[in-house]
This record gives sequence, structure tokens and C-alpha cells, in this order.
Amino acid sequence: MEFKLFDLSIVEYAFFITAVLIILIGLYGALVKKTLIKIVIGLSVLDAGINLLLISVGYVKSGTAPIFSPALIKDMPLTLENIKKLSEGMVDPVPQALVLTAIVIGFGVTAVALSLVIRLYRHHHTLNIDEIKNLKW
Amino acid sequence: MKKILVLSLLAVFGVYLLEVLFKIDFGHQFFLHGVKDFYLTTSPDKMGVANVVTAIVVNFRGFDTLGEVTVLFLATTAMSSILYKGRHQLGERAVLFSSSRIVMTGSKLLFPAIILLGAYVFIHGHLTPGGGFQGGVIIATGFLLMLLSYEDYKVSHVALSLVESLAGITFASVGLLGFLNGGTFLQNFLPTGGLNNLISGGVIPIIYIAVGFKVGAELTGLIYTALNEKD
Amino acid sequence: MVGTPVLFIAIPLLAAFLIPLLGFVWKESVRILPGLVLLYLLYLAVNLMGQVAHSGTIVEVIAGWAPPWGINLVFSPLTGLLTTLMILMGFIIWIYSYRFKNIDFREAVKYFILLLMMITGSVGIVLTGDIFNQFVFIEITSISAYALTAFYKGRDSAEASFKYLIIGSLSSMFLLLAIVLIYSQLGTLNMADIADKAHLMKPGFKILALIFFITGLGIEAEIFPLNGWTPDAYAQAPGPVGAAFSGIVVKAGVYAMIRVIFTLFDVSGTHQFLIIIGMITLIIAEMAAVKQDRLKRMLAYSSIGQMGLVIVAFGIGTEEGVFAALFLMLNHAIIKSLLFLSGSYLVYNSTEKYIHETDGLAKHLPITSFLFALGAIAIVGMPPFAGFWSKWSILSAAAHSNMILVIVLILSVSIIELVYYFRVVNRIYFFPKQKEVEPKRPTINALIAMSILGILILVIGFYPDSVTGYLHSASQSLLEKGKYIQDVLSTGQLFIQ
Amino acid sequence: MNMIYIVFIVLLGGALLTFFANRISGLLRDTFFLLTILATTVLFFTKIHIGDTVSFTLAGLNLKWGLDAFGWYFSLIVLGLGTMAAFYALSYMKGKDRLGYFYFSFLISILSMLGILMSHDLVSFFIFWEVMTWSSYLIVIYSGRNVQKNGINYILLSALGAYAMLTAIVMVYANIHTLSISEMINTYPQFSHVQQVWLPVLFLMAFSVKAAMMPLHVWAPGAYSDAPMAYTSVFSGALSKMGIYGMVIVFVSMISYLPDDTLFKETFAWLGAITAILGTLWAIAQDDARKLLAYSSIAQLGYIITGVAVGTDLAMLSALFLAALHALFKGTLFMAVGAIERQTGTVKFTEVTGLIRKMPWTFIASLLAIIALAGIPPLGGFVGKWMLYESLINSNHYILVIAIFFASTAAFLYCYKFLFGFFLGQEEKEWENVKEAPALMVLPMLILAAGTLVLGTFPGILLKPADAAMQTLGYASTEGHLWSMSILFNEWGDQVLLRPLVYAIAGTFLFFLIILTVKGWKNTRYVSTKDISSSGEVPLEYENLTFSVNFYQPFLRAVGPVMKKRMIYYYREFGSGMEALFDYSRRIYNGNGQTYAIYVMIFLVIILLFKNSIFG
Amino acid sequence: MIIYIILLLFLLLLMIGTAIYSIVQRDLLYAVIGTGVISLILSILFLFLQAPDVALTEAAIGVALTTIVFIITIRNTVRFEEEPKRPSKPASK
Repeated sequence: MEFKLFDLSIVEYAFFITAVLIILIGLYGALVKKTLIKIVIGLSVLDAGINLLLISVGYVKSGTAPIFSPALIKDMPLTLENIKKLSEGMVDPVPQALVLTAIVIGFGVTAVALSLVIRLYRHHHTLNIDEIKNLKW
Repeated sequence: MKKILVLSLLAVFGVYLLEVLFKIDFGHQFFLHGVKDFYLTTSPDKMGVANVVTAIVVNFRGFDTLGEVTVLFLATTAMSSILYKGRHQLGERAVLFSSSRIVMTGSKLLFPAIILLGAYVFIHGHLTPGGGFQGGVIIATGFLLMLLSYEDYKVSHVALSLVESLAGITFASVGLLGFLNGGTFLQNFLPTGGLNNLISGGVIPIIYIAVGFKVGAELTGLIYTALNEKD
Repeated sequence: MVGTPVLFIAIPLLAAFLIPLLGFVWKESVRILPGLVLLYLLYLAVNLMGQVAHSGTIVEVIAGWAPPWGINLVFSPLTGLLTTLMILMGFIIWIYSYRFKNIDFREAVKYFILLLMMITGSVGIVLTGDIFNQFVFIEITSISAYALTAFYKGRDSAEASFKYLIIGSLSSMFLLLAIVLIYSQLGTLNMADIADKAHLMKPGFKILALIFFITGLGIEAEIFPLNGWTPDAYAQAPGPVGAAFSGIVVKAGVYAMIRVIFTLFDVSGTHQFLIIIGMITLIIAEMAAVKQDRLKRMLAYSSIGQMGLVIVAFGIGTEEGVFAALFLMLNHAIIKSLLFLSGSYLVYNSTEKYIHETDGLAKHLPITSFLFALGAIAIVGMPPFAGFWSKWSILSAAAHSNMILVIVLILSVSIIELVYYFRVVNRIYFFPKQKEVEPKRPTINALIAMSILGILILVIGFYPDSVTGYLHSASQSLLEKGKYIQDVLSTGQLFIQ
Repeated sequence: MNMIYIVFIVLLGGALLTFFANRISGLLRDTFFLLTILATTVLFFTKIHIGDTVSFTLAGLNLKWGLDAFGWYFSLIVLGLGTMAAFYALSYMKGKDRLGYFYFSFLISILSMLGILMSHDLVSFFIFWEVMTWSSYLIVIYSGRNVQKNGINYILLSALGAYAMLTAIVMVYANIHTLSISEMINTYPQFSHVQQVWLPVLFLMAFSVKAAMMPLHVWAPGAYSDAPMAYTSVFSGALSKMGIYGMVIVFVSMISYLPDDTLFKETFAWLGAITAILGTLWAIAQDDARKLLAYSSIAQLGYIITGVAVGTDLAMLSALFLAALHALFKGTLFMAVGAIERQTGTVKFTEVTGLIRKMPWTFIASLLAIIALAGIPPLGGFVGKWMLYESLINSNHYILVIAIFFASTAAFLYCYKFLFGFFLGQEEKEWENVKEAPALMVLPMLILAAGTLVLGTFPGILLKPADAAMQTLGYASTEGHLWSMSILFNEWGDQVLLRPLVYAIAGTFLFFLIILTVKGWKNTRYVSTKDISSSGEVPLEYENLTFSVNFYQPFLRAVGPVMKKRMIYYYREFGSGMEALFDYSRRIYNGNGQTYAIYVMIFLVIILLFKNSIFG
Repeated sequence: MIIYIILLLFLLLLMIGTAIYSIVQRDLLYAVIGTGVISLILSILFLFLQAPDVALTEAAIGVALTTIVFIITIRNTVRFEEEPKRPSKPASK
């Protein structure tokens, strides 16, 4: 996997722009759309945007995945120097670990949200958030 | 009106966010002494874990993972609590679509393969991409397939919560066993083994297997709860 | 050595995983186990507090990795104090809700798991020394809170919970964005490390991350205008859960916000901002509380107001101010929990929880009414009860910083607060009882729980020195940023093997 | 252990014991109550001496309690009246429910008053002040009448005052880092001018609320009349004096140091006078004896405030004297109303008449108290008022004298109304079976009323401690030059120059009274007051035709314009305006989850836009 | 080389487009499928960014599980978004 992918400046910030746009679209859905399911869809789109942002922040140009697979090591002796050399060409693993957690958490929240939607529909027989406001003031 | 307000709010928010993000030099990391260098060298060198992400998820930041597993556990509990209708009214299974015989047979054939794949993924979590979560999710999709193709497919509630609880207890207990030899919570107390061996990485595979079982059971339970929900 | 701080997280998690299993074997154990866990943790907390007072902050590393690399837990005088408070409140709430859902076992299992996890999550928020880990704990707390808010089926609880969830999701979005920004600049997630290196951040990143943190954590800390979910959630949740919200969950939110502002970044102007925003929160909430016709909503708005006051006190920024804020947090946890617990018996059999349904209940529920009245008098800051001392310390802290306007505003708002609390107490004691209201006598365990809180109010009121020592060392430990960084970063051997 | 602690422990313990004994037996409760108050009184006056102090540290604050002559003078009022009221209460409250609660609050309020008098630091002063507020509030709402109106008014205004005081206290604390009252007074001249002005204003706000001064008096009529009469006597007699106590300290030790102190003094003297006039007028208009006495209390406190504000030796002496005397006669009168209320069940002049023969002892006590109140020799009120007039004239406050004199004269009207309405006039069938109140109620009344008589004849009994109290405050001893100060006294001590004259006036008055009474007794023809038909016009059944209806109609019509818009009207307007604002403000929470989310975004965007000015 | 860049940009644009589609689409089922597609593209992007672990997770959770939970919800509630009412009614009460 050694293609020099991001040398062109057009794509330099394409990931950031896309991620932010996805976040904004998700937010728009959550803030404007009236249907509860749409709001939840908005929230999950938003999650996707944040995850993309996190991963792209951790990207290192022409890096490899942070796995010391036999293919990568080949026949090098595993000394500390070699490991350091190899690791310099790897992308940042920390954001990946964070995103892993964030995805699962996001799914958990979505599941809870959707079960609330079902409860709300059962109670109000509508999904319009403007009609679900018994609690106010 | 509301749309315009929201759009302008979002525009301001986006502009300010992008303004800052553009200062990040994409593909180059700004900081010099981050924690990642340590992770990247220590993981293969001292822990015998080839997949650094796994090392981070399970060991360096294993506490997060414990929390994450708890979040899923809570989501399952929360979902069944929210959708609970009372002692005497258990809902019927929702039928999303009726499946043909081909689908049924196909899923029956696929099911063991999927489960096997899931197990493979979480057992090899410290060597290859993937791990407890991924494996667990794959297993859950296997059950999902069965639940979708067979209307009367039942998953034992007791078994699910047994697996879930035992896996969770395993995780927490392995963590507590770290206190042996005067160590700390979640500390490795097993020999690490050689890099890229299946039996390596100390407690990491054990934890990841526990996570795999737990996630699989939790997600299956979650889908099962959701599917049993019908008006 | 009785244990280490990680047990505050590990033991409840173990118990939560165990509860469903034990439920198959012995049903009563589901109720007993959380109590035993909390009792043990209380014992542990008190012991560790002694240890901390004796030999300084305990920093525990997890998985044997020294702080910038591994996650660590910090049991300082400050976090220890809050942990102890939360565990204590959790234990009292457990006593109160011991018989909760007595008939329906399956609901009880979920209730106790969620409650235990909510407490654990809050404790985790306070103890952890890692921002992403804190995020995870915030999510644990929030998900349990969503589920507990929607716990009752017959009410509009799902609506409240859904509102909470929308705002909560925004909160986690902001937190993640802030974490992204910090990580992109510093490559670390450890709070002490961030605080140490914060000057290396480009200014734009720092400010933006701070703003995202304030917004994200402000939602948990209920500052205006991020608190739309609060009254609904408080009012719709079961009584003990409302108490847990105001006694435990908000405290964790405020702590997280304060930790970020005081330790992570020291941006000038934040303190003034805290004062302004806290003041607005206080005023709006108290104004909204006056016209409430539902008891729990009124308590919820009052709770928001008090948190605004806490934030104002933190915003004063001096050692005295922090002391006052912590004192108020402590008092508010105790008093507001008492109000929620006793209040929910006063409107027990009512679905709408109108205030006028409490009319004349003093004759039928004398002890509950008395405790409610005690709480009401205490929370408006009437001496010689607990609330007075915290109000006094806030005012004197403000006066020492020459903030006369703050003093005047706080006191004017206190008058408003006094009016609506006394109106309710008058109703309970002197109005004729509504015919259709059927008072529900509190169970014995609920009475015990409420009485403990009442006694605490009296003890702190008559002998504030019983807590001020701890509060002073806690407030010093919050302000000594350098010591925090040094404590954390100098801890721990690398990899033991 | 120090005696001061012991007194407080006895009171607190006694209050708690009384409260809990209520569950066991009524007798036990009464015993505890009486024992507590008696033990406190005895211990206080025998074991605690002027000059005793204790100090201790609480919550990092140095607190100090102690007794000085000035406090001792006021504790005389508190404990004297308190003990009498306690005896009275035993009988008056018999048979009512929630007695444990009543007695508890009673004792706690006594405790708090003693605490105020013995506080030598600002925090304990404030604490006891607040305890006094809520304990008296508990009694105000005891009856359950109008709690939402009168109770809330009381607590609201009290809190307003208390918080003003708290502001002042924290200002002082921030300035001089100590809480000692004497330290505050000593360093006061060094404060900045703004603080020098604001401190007394804030303190006086608190004290004027308790002293029911215009325009902060609106709580008083409701609160006084809604509390049980056994407590109202203490409430109006002793508790309101705490306001006077504070005022005296503020005027003597703060305002005197101000460069523009005359403005302050004039303002407050006039506020006191206006309070006196309006209080009197409103008292005249009342048909409810409790309300009448309440307004009368407001008016009387007005005199005292004027005296304090003028602040010359004689004025202060008269204020202190009147403060004690007011406790005596107003205590008696409230007790008398209580007795009538208990025996007849009503306190309306329009309903009860002609009780003179049914309740003779009550009548005598009331008569003495009324005479004292009106300031007719030979009773104590005369001495006090005379000294007040004289001090005002000596300090060239001529208009003020006229105002006070007007109020004082107009007071005759309501005094007469009280006497005539209840006791004189014709006996009604309805009240045929009314009996005299029990001895336990009558005796305290008579003792207090006798006190006014004694003080009228031997004012020195009270003037000496008052003089000692004033010396504590820094006044020169009046003992030597009292004679030159007042034409009332020909030599210091118990002799009054005008005593022969006084006795002559009194003798004549009594003679005619007796003659008229005896004469009237013989020639009376009894007709029902409610059976009057005039000029063939048959009154409707529901029309109350008692002569007490519209008793002073012409007079009230004459002074009508002054009384048209009552102060409470403005408070109500303000209150409802605020409530409307509150109601509007909570609409921010409009119930739509999405709106809340938009608020979050608005909050964020506002900070983002102004981040440079917020985070500098 | 350039083909990768074009592919990448295409994926990014497609993701934005799909996101807009799933927010705008009134048929909730299609909208939900849209989110599934977003997750799919996202996991491909994760592969591009050298994050195979995350890609695997996103593929499993985002594509399969989230979608199915959404679909179950839609089955239990309604499939079509309500038409917006206009003109907006004046605030009642």
C-alpha cells in the first residue's frame, strides 16, 4: 500500500471539509427536521462526520496501518531501532482506538434513541416533534 | 424562518471550525512528543502485540474499553427497560419481510460460517485488524440473519444474559487480577510471547475474547429486544 | 491499604454484570447487592480520604503505564471529596429506593443496574485523569440517565428522555470535537499532560477547544441556555432518580467543566464568563421556578439555579470562591436530594404532580412534610441550617473580590427563591387537603434515608467545621495546578515486567 | 462551662423537649415549656452579669457572645414580657392543636432574641436575626389564616431586610476582615465615603422592617393579627424592639460619624413621625381589634424611631423608656384581645359590646394599658411622651413635635374605640354567658398593667438601667443632669415634679368615671343594639347596626385622602408585575426539544462570535 | 495514481450527497438506507486512511446493525415523514 495519494493540494483538506460538511448536514437534520426518526438519522450522520474527522486528524502521509504484520516486518530482526524506523511510517493509532470506542458508543446512543422513538410513537401516535411537547415551562 | 436561523448558525459554526482545522497540516502531525510513539514502539517490542490499535484499545486504554463495553451493556438494559411493557404483556416478534426457502436455507448454511468468522476475528485481534468488537458484531449479525430469516427463531434470554454477564465478569476480574504481584488494574500478568504468535500479548487475547462474547451477546440481545417490539 | 481508587469503578461494574446472574438464583440479591457495593465503596472512600489527608494525592495508574501513556485515576482532596459525596448520596438513594418496583422484579433489575451505573459513571467522571476516558464515563452516565428518565411508562417520561438525548448527543459531539482539536495539537489525552503542554497549542485551537468544552460540559452542568432538558428530565424521572440527578450527576458535570477551565486551560476572561453565565442561569431559573405549578419542576428549576450559583462561585476564582462553590455543591447535594425524596412522597399518587395536590398533607405525612420543610428552610439559606454557611461563604468570597453587584443579585434572587419555597411549605401545612388526593405513607427505608439527610443538614448547620477542613484542602487542590500536573506526571513505574 | 452557653442550651433543649413531649402528654409539654422559660429567666438574671463574654470559632469565623448594659436593658423587655406571655399562653392556647410546634417556635424566638442581644459579632447577629425571623414566621402562619398572603408578606419583607443586612455584613467583612461589631464601629470612620453611607442604609433597612417603619411596614398588620395573641404580645412588644435595638446602635455608632448625618437623622425622624401619624389613622379605621392594635403598634414604634433618630440624650432616653413601656401596655392589650377572643370567639367591635361586667379584670387591665398608651398621667406613657416632646423642642424640631402631638392626640380616638367598643355600651343577649377569662390569663395582664402604673409613678426604676445602657453606647451619664434636661424631674430618682398635678388630674378623672358609671348603672335601659329602627325605616336583616359600625366616619372622611392609596397597593402592583415577568421568562422553555438544541447552537455561536472579547 | 484521487473525491462527494439525500428524503426507509450507504463509504474511506480496524467496525456496526435497528423502528412507527403544515399556524394559547 505505498501509493503517494495525497500529494495534490486539492485533496489536502478535502477530508476536513467533507467531515465538517457531514457534521453540519447531520446537525441540520437534527435541528430542523420534524420527524423524530429524521432527528435520530441526523444524529447518526453527525457521528459519522466526527469519526471521519478524528481519523483524518490521525493520518500520516504515506503511512501504513499500525500493524506489525509479518508482511511488513519481512525478515528484519526485531530490534528497537527497527521498530522505531517502521513506526515512523505508520499512521497514528490513537485516534483509531478512540474512534473504535466512539462508534460503539454512538451505536448505543442511537439504539436508545430509537427505542425512545418507539415509546413516543406508542404514547403520542405521531412522530412530529412539534406535537410532542406536553412538558413545558 | 427557523431554517434560515439554523442555517446561519451552522454556517458560523462550520466556518469557525474549518478555520481552525485548516491550520492542521493534513498528513503531518503537529506535535513532537505525543503518546503515539511510545505506543508504536512498546506494543511490538515489550508486549508482543502486532496490532498496535489492539494494544491501545485493550491495554494502554483498556479502561476506555471497559467503559465502552459497559455502554453497550447499558444500551441493552436501557432499551429493554424503555420498551418494557409490563409483566404480562410480552410483545410479538415483528416480521420485517417474509423470507423464501432459499434465503432460509442459505442463512442456515451461512450462520456457522459467520459465527466462525466472528470468532476468528476476535481471537486474532492482537495480530490482524479486528478484535473483540468487530468479532462480536459479526457474531451478532449472524444471529440477526437467523432472526430475520426465521420468524420463530428464538434466542434464549437466559443464555444471552449468562454469556453477557460471564464475559463482563471475566473482563473485570482479569482487570482485578492485575493487582497480583503488586501490579495495577488491568496490568498484564501473563507472559507476552513472541510477536505475531497466536499465543502472545499476555492478557490481551483473553480480554478481547471476553469482549467479543460480550459484544456479541449484547448486540444480539439488543436486536432481539427491538425485534420483539410490535404494536 | 484497604483498596485503590480503581475499585470505585471496577467493583460496581463487576456488580452490574453480576446482578442479572444473581437474579436467576436469588431475587432479593438484586436489591441487596448494589447497597453492599455502595457501602463498601463508602468505607473505601472514607478510608482513602484519611489517607489523602495524611499523605497527599493518590494517583493510580491503570494497566501499569505511567500517566501520559496510560489512563490514570486521581484521588486528590477535591476528587476524593466529590467521590465520597457521590457515593454517600448514592448509598442514601439506594436505601430510599430499596423497595422500588417491589412487584415487578424485571424492572427492579434494570433499575438497580442503571442506578448503580449512573453513580459509577459520575464517580468515573470525577476520578479519571484522561479526557477521552472522561467522555466515556459521561456517556455511561448519560445513557443510564436517559433510561432512568424514561423509566415510568405511564407518563410523558419518554418525551423528557428524548429531549435529554438530543441535547446529550450534541454534548458528546462537542466533547469529541474538543478532544480532536486537543489531540491534533498535543498528541496526548492525559489531563495533566495537556495542562502541562497547553502553551504549545496554537491560540485558535486552544480557544476553540475551550469553547467546545464549555458548551459540551455546560450541557451536563445545566448552564443556561443549555439546560432545556433539565426540568423535564428531573420532573419525569422517578423520585430517587431526580435526587440522584441533582445530587450526583450534575455535580460530576460541574466538576468536569471546572477541571477543564481551572486546570487544562488558563485562558484569561474565563472566570468573568463563568460569573456572567452563572448569574444568568441563576436568575432565569429562579424566575421560572416561581410560577411553576408542578412540584418536581419547581425543584428542578431551583436545582438549575443553585448550579448557576455554584458556577458563579467558581467564577470568583479565589480560594474562598472555590471553597464556597464546593460547600454549596455539598449542601445542595444533600438538601436538594432531601427535597426530591420527600417531595416525591408528597405527590406520590399523582400523575401530574401539581403543587396544590400537596395541600394539607402535613397531617397525614407528618415526618415527610417536616423534612420537606426543613429542606426548604435550609436551601434558602436560613441559619442555622446547612444552606446558610455556603451562602455566607459565597457572599464573603464575592465581597473580598469586590463584586457588590454579584452579591446584590444573588440576594435578590434568594428572595424569589424564598417566596416559592415558603408558598409550598405553607400549602403543605395549612391548606385543606384535596379530597381526591390519597397520601401514600413512606416506607420505613425511605424514612431512614430522608432522616439521614435531615440529620446531615442539621449537623452541617450547627457544626460546619465538620466539613470545612476537607473543603479547604479540596479547594486548594483545585487551584494548585502545578501540583496536580506534578503529582500525576511523576507517578508510576513504566512497565513493571 | 460558661453560663451563656448554658442559657442557650437550656432554651434549645427545653424547646426540643417541649416539642417532643407534645407527643406524650399535654401536661408534660406545658411543664417543660414553663420550666424552660422560668429557668432561662432566673439563670439569665442571676448568673449572667454585664460584661460576661465567650468566644469561639465556627467555620473559621471568630464568634463572640456577651452581655452589655444595653443588651441587658432589652433582654429585660424580652424575658419579662416573654415570661408573662408564657403564663398567658398556657391558658390561652389550651385545647388548640399543634401546640408542640407553637411552644417550640415561641421558645426559639425567645432564644433568638436573647442571641441577638448577646451577639458581639456580625455573623451570630445575623444568624440569630434569621432564626428570629423564621421562628416568628412559624407562629404567624400557625393559625393557618391567610398564610399565603400575610405569612409570605412577612417573610418576604423580613428577607429583604435581612439580605440588606447580609450585604452590609459581607462588605464590612471584606473590608476589615473581622466580624466583631465593636471593631466595625471603631474602624467605621476610616471606611470610604460610599461605604460609610451604604452601611447604615443597609443595616437600617433590616431594622426598619422589624420595627415596622414606613414604608416597610406592610407585613405588620397581617402578621400581628394572624399570630395567636399570646405570641403577638411578644411579637409587637419585644420582637419589634430588636429593630429598635439595632437602629440605636446604627444611629449612635455610625451615623453620628457621617459628615451629612443630619440628613439621615431628619429623614428617619420624619419617617418615624409619618409612621406614627398614618399608623394612628389606620388604627382608627379598623373594626377588628387585632388590626387596630397592630396599627397602633406601628404608630407607637414610629414615636420610638423618631426618638432614636433625633438622638439627643433626652430623646434617646425617652425612646428606650417608651420601648420598654410599649412592651408593657401593648403586651397587655394584645392579651386582653386574646382573652376576649377566647371567651367570645370574635374580636370585631361590631359584634361584641358591653363586656365590662362580664370581664371586669380584663377591663381594668385594658383600661390601665389604654391610659398608658394614650399618654395620660399618671401612667408611664405620659412620662415617655413628655420626654419625647421635650427633647424634640429642645433640639428645635418644632414641626416634628406638632406631627407627633397630632398622632398622639388622634390615638385617643382609637383608644376610646377599643374601650367603648368592647367593654362599654349595652350588653347583648348574645354575650350573656360570657365569663371572665381564666386567672392564668388575667394575672399576666394585670401584672403588666400594674407595671405601667408603677413606671408612671417611679420612672427611675426603668430610667436607671436605660441610662446605664446609654452609657454603654457612649452617651454621658444622664444621671447628673437629667434634672436640667427635663422639667419633668426635679431630682434624679423616683420623684416627679408634676406628681401632685398628675394625681390631681387622675383623681378627678377617676372620680367622674366612678360617678358616671354608678349613675349609668342605675338608670340604664337595655335595648339590643341590633334592634334599632329609625324613622320607620326597617333595616335589612344583614345590616349590622351596632354603634361601632363606622364609628369615626366623619373623621375618617376628613382624613380620607391621606389614606386612600395604601402602601400595600404599590407593593402588590410591583409584585404582580414581577410575577408577570417571571411568567414570561419561563416561556423560554417552550417544550420543544429541537428549540433547546437550537439554543445550544445559539449559545455556541454567540461565544464563537465574541470569543475575542470574552477570552481576551 | 490520479484515478485514486478521482475515486477518493468521488467518494467524498458521494458521501455528502448521500448525507443530504438521507436528510431530505421523506421516505424514511430510503433515508435509513442512505445512512447505511454513508457508513459504507465511510468504512471505505477509513481503509484509505489506513485504519482497517475502524473500517471493519464501521462496516459491521454502521452498515448492518444501525440500519437494521432503524428499520425495526420504522416498522414499528411510520414510514413516511409528515408533510409540513403551512402556513404555520399562530402559536396557540
